[in-house]
Amino acid sequence: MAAITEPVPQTPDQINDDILRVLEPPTPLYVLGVLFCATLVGIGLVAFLYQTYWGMGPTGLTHPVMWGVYITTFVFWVGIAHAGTLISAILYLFRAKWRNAVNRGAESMTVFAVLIAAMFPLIHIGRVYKFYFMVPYPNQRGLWPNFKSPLVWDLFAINTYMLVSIMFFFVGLIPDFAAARDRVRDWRRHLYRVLALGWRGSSEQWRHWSRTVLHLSGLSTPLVLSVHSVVSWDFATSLVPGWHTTIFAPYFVAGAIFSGIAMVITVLVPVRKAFGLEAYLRKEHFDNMGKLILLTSSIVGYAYGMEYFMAWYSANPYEQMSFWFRGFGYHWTSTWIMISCNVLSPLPLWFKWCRTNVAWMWVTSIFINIGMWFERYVIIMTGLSHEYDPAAWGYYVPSVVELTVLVASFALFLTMFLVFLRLAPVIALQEVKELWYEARSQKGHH
Amino acid sequence: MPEIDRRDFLKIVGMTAGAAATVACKEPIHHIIPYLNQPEEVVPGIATYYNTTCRICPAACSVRVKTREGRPIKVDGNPDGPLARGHLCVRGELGLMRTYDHTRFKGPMKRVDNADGSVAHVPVTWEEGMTLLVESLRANAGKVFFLGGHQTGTCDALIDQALAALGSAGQRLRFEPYAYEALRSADELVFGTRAVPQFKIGEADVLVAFGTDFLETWLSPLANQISFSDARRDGGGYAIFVGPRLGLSAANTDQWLAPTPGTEVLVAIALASEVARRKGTAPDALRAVLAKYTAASVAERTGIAAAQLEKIAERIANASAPLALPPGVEVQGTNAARFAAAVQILNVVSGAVGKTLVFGPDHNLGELARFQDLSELAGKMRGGEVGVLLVHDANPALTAPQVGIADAIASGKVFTVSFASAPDETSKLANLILPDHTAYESWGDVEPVLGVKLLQQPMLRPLFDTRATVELLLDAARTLGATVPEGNLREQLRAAWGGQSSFDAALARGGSWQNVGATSVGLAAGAGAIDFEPTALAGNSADPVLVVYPSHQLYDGRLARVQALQEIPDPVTKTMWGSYAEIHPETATALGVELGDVLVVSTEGGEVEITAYPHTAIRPGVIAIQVGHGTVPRDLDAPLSGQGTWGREVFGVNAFQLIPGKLDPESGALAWLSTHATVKNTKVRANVIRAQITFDQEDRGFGKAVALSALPSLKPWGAEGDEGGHEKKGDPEHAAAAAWQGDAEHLLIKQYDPAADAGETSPYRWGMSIDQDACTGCNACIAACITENNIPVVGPTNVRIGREMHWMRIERYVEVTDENEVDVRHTPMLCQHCGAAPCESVCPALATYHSMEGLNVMVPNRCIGTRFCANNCPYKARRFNHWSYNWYVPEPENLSLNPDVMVRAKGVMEKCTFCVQRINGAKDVAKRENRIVRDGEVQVACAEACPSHAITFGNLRDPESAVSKVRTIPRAYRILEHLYTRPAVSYLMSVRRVEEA
Amino acid sequence: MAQVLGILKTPEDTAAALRSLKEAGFSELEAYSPVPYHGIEEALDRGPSMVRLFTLIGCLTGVSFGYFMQIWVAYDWPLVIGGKPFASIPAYTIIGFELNILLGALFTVLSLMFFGMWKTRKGHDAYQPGFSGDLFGCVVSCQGDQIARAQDLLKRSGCTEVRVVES
Amino acid sequence: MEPRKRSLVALGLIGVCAFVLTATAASLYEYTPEELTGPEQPIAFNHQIHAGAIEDGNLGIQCLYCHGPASLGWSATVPPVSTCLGCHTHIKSGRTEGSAEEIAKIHEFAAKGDSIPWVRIHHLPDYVQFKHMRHVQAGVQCQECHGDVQDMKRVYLVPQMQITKRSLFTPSQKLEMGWCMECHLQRGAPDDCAACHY
Repeated sequence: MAAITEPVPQTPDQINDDILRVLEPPTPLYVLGVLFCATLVGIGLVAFLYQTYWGMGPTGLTHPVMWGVYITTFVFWVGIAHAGTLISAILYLFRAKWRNAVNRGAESMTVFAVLIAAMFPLIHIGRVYKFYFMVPYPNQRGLWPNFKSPLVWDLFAINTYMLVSIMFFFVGLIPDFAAARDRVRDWRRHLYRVLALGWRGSSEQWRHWSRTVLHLSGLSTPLVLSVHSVVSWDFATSLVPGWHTTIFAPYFVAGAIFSGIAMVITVLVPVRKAFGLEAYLRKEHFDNMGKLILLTSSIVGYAYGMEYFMAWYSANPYEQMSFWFRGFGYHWTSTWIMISCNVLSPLPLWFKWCRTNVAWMWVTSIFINIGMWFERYVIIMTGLSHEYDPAAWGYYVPSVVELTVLVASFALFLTMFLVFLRLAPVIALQEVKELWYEARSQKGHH
Repeated sequence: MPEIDRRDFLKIVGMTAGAAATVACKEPIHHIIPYLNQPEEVVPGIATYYNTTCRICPAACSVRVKTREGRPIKVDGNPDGPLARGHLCVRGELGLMRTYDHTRFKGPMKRVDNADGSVAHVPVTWEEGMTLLVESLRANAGKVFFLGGHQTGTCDALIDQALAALGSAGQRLRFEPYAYEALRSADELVFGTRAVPQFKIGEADVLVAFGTDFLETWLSPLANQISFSDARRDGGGYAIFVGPRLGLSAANTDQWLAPTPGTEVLVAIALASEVARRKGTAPDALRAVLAKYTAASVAERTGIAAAQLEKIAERIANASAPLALPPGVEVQGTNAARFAAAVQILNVVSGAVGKTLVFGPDHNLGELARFQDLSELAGKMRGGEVGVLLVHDANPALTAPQVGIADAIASGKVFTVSFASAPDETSKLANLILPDHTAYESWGDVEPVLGVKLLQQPMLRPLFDTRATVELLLDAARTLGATVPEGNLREQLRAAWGGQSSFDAALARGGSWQNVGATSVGLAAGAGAIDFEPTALAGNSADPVLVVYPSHQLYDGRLARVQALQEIPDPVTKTMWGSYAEIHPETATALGVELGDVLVVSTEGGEVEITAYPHTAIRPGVIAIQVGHGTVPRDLDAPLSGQGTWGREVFGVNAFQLIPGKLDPESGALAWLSTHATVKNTKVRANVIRAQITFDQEDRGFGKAVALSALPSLKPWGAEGDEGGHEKKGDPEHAAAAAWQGDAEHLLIKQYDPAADAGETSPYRWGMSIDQDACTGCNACIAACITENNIPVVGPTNVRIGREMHWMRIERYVEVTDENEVDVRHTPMLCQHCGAAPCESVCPALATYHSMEGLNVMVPNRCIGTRFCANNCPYKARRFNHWSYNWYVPEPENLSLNPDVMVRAKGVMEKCTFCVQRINGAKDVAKRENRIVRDGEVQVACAEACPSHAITFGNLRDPESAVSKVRTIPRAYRILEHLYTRPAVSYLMSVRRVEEA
Repeated sequence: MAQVLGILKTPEDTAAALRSLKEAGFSELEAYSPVPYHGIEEALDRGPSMVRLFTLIGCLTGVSFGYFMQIWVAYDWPLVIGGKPFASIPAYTIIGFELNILLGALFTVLSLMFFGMWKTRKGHDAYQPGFSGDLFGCVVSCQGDQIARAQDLLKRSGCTEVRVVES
Repeated sequence: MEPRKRSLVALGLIGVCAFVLTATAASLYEYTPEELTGPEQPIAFNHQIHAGAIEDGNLGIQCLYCHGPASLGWSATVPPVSTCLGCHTHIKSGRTEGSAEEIAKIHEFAAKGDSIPWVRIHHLPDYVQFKHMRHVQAGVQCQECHGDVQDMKRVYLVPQMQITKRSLFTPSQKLEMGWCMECHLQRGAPDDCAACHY
């Protein structure tokens, strides 16, 4: 670790100061940024309302490609949502201490991403005003949803994931809200007082809190693996060539972690720069995240190869045609964007210099985000374009409305994240402090 | 679906403003408008059926119309009728939409020439219109000319009487673009009679068609198709097509000869010669001319090998009932009559005359005008010999632009009165428009074939302010002081049909018909002197030959206003909404043309800009364009708002204007095939609106075929040692070989019993079987489905990206074969009502499930539109409502909706229901009689319409039902059954009638 | 009852202070810390949290309700779906699992709210805002002469400040 | 908490409870016919006089006399004006006050050749295919769905709330699906979706 020469916080109080500084009154640039994003969200909302009024006509969806940008974006955001829980739960269980600095940012991303992801199936359905037909609630008609449908599994998985990550996120925030309550002096004090739920940091509270965090981590770990598996079963349980494969669940989970970590980097690098958090988001964090990216990129790359291999080796003509179309058909560009971004662009991270170079990591992460969106696009669109019946083959071109909603989803994500930056500590105070005390006591021993 | 309230129509009988909903603060107030006087035979909610006659084309088939509360909603063949036998063609199925067309003339109009040179039509009252008509008739006494369509029977006689009363007796033309002039002249040349005989396709075991579109427009296409399927039942029959294009008729034959365009006549006469030589049947008078043309002597000029012609001649000579069909319009050149004569000589020497070619019960076309007559009329008009031109049921401005009638009208010398009920090219020029009722609104009679007299009765009160033209002419004559028969048309008809009781009996039956005995004909004296040398085509011989051919769905353009017909894919090209320049891919490469390039095609007749569409069903060196397109937009002068944007666009081009006005001197027919066309590629790309992007089925076993010789050894599905054509289980060698060839057939298939896929106690498991050998791909099923199930027209912009809503489609697959064997397979594809349906398990809302009767039920009102079911349907049988299509259905087109079927809103999925409304209706009846539904009692719309009897529908639980039996025959197979979807629809393989090597 | 508060700088000192107080016979002890620290919990020796029991209850409730709901619904209005049996148990595993997690997490958080927030809502008169920053607090509830003894002990344990808060 | 605050909270809670209880009670309230009246019709047709029991001095005309198609076809239909005139050609005034004017209106409509724009009471959505004849043939009395129309002066939609077995005790209103299904299940009528929705 000799290469790391960044500043180190001197006292826990400085940690409070450094991190809670982010909560100080905003700069005009920040306000402009929020307004810009909010405007984009508004435009997206108009596009959505337009589509709701007219039906799915304004989209590019058609027979036989009935799923397009919306479902792609849904899967993309669900994938993004995986990083937070992975970092906070799985790495927590593995006692990977480096996670402490990034986990708050990652968890907030999880919550925002899963909120956005949960919106997309609704944006996507033909009659959004009838979405409650999917929900099992007692009704006078005596009708229930179809629990055999992967879409209902999805409904449960996504909502469970959303609720559990919000709870996890909130439980982690309680001590930090208390810290903010004790420090902030403006109107937000009242907000923090409510949100801190009377937290005093007494040992009795810490006792229950620690146990809660442990259990939530334990519950979240299988959950996070299940959610993207269930999303992958939306595809894998169908009989569309190119979708109907057993590899989908691990492939999707790895892809989700891959894209999630990339999104964490994409978002935290500017925050680190803007708020001077170099002492907390340290190069070793990027180094570790780079290693995770390498691992998941390899899994994803293996899955790509395996899909083609199985299509060839199974001698299933439908699969063969589907994958030929994927690689060399009408939408070949998407496929090659996906492969170059997801498999080729992370390759330099085998070198430590690249992993510890924040700018390099940032650029790579953006490539990965693009690549992972295209991965889902390729799977959905090319699979549906060339199915069993040659007479029903067709093409799909996304429409302006769909792309507007796609852009608006990114804007909404940014809006929420920017607002969050001002409302809650972006780095988990108590966890960083925990690290500080640990480091201090270790120093004392030696 | 709340948007359109079908049920309100139900209650509002005869009134249009039913759902007049006043919006109160909470819920709209719905009104019930009862009858003022309820007709006795009408029970609201129960359909009433009437027999009448379809008058779209001169074939005039007897039809049975289903009416609900006074509105006709569905047309089907009259089961008792002489021609239709309960079936109907694609045009007839949608013919009602001509009546419900909202852009029809709402009342009389007159032309106003504005100061700026523009022309508009303004509405006038009937009094004013009649005054204008009477004044012009008075001023032009003796110079009145009536240009009508094909017309026979009482109305025909009444028009003659009215003309006589106006002092213009005989100044009349009955004009049809397909008028069989060549055939009539050929019969005169060969047999000495101008009659158009019966061609008994159903009895022919070898059929040779010379560019004859006998399944599309030729003579009586519906009857042709029915008898064609009779001839080919169970692998029987053999058909050969000679012509430049593998059209719908050609695609259903077994062998296709494409001689050099213009030399088809040589093929005909050489075949006659070869057959005569083999059978020794050459009449003395013809010996010389037959000896001149042998297979060898024409081989070079036609490009057809002598051996091939000899093989065909051998087949004809050995046939017990051969038949050659005279040329259709697409190969009708300046030698049309002589070409037809050559075909008739082939019929003479092959022994068809008197057997499959029967004179006596002739087609009643005798009075039909020759094209030449129309040219003469134009001359007369220019010469001032015609003062008033009355145009009724004819559109020469569209279908005969060469003769210059439009110019003559536009010159202002002739006062033109149009009786068109909807805007067309000719009425656009007319000085006065006095709209007629449509055929379903008016009385009439017709005699399409000698001995077959059909009655036509109104099915609904006229929707708009229109008047029957015959009555109107008689009125005008009466006003001018002439003596004409008294009484309205109905009374005239009653008198002509022999009084009330026989009239009523005929009305109930649909008409009266009796057999007319055959008459014998002999060879005419001059038959030996006919010159069979082909005439040269005009233009540069390096350019492609222009072939213009009739439209299967739009006929000559008279149906172009029926949007549903525009949206049904053409059976050959699978294109919709427009016409395309069809060329062979080889020719396209030679010309540097790709799919979608806009070409400028010009001849001495004219020039059009048209989009290129290369495909293989056409001879290289030919460019083919369909007629019937490029008609005036539906909104003539006044664009209507809110009708969607396609209301004002023109689709395709009018290919008639490319035909130079050359005539066949013998018959006076227009020479359709007379020139090469120059083709210029503008390099502009245009959209090609097509339903199918490939005709290659990639060996996926959708359309399967079995060679005739292999048919006897074919084992039924599931039988021991089942091999031929079915799955080849347990044969690893084959599996491996097939796998490497990308053949799907090696995939394992699990056996199952489709009848098991229903509730244990249910007496029914509905199922279907489709005979691909019988299916011609004519689209009648789709048209029937559209009218039965309220399937919306989505318009070209949506269709272009694939959003057509048809619940069934006919997949066309072309197999590459050696020689010139035709292997085009038509696979009607619809919901397979799978026993283990992939669509059901993915629906989150339970909007689709398997009913106890084995139906795959779709409940659109429960659908939330996740569209997963459509993704997961391997047959792609599900259709999604991207827009609220039925919001755009204007008055009175909404009256054509079937009240038994819901109108689907936006955002929901829909699909074939096996006409569950009909199943439920049959169960209502059965339940009242305390029994189960009998076999054949419930008929789905597609099966009912199918003129080829290709579709069998029924109860699989009943082992005696027709569908259960047909499923077990060896040709039966199921599509994609290795996916284990347990489909309820089985297909019968088409039969390749080839000699296997 | 009065509360004697000692403010410390490090968690180790706090734990040591608590241990010494405990040895001296004080039982009503409480500590404030900006971070959870094992030593403090060990010193107080309160045993495992009740939260774990509620997690288990939640999980079991979730999974059984999940399966019950799906099977009951399947027979409430039996419809054949894709040729499968009315109740397709393997397909129901997913929702059973998700509800297991959901209710497990919900019960966990609710039990935190109950044990961690509701039951400890009183008696924080000695709380200082610095405890959420870098200060540690050690509170002894005692009466009478014990107060002075506690003050003394706390001072000896290295507290930077010792105060008595009356409640 | 201060006592004042506490009482405020208590008041609020009581208010919420009261609201919920009132709403529930209101939704379960059964109306009596006297309290109900349907929309005003173009002619004040009185079903009680025409169809009410003869013992009570009414005419006791059978439902199917005027609504005959109910046993034959999908819709029960409102009778054509000609059916009214069948009797009212002769009966120009009734017993009740103002009846002469109302009867005169029929003649007015007939003379003008207009149909009578009755206001619809029983309305099903377009996606439900309801066949009257199947129900009449199965022996369902008109009153089971339409209420005691023979006692109504002006027809109204009889409110009826039903607790259904199938839907976890969620009540269904008249003409809602749960209301139909309850009867279908009791009588063993089809519970297939495609029996009504197609």
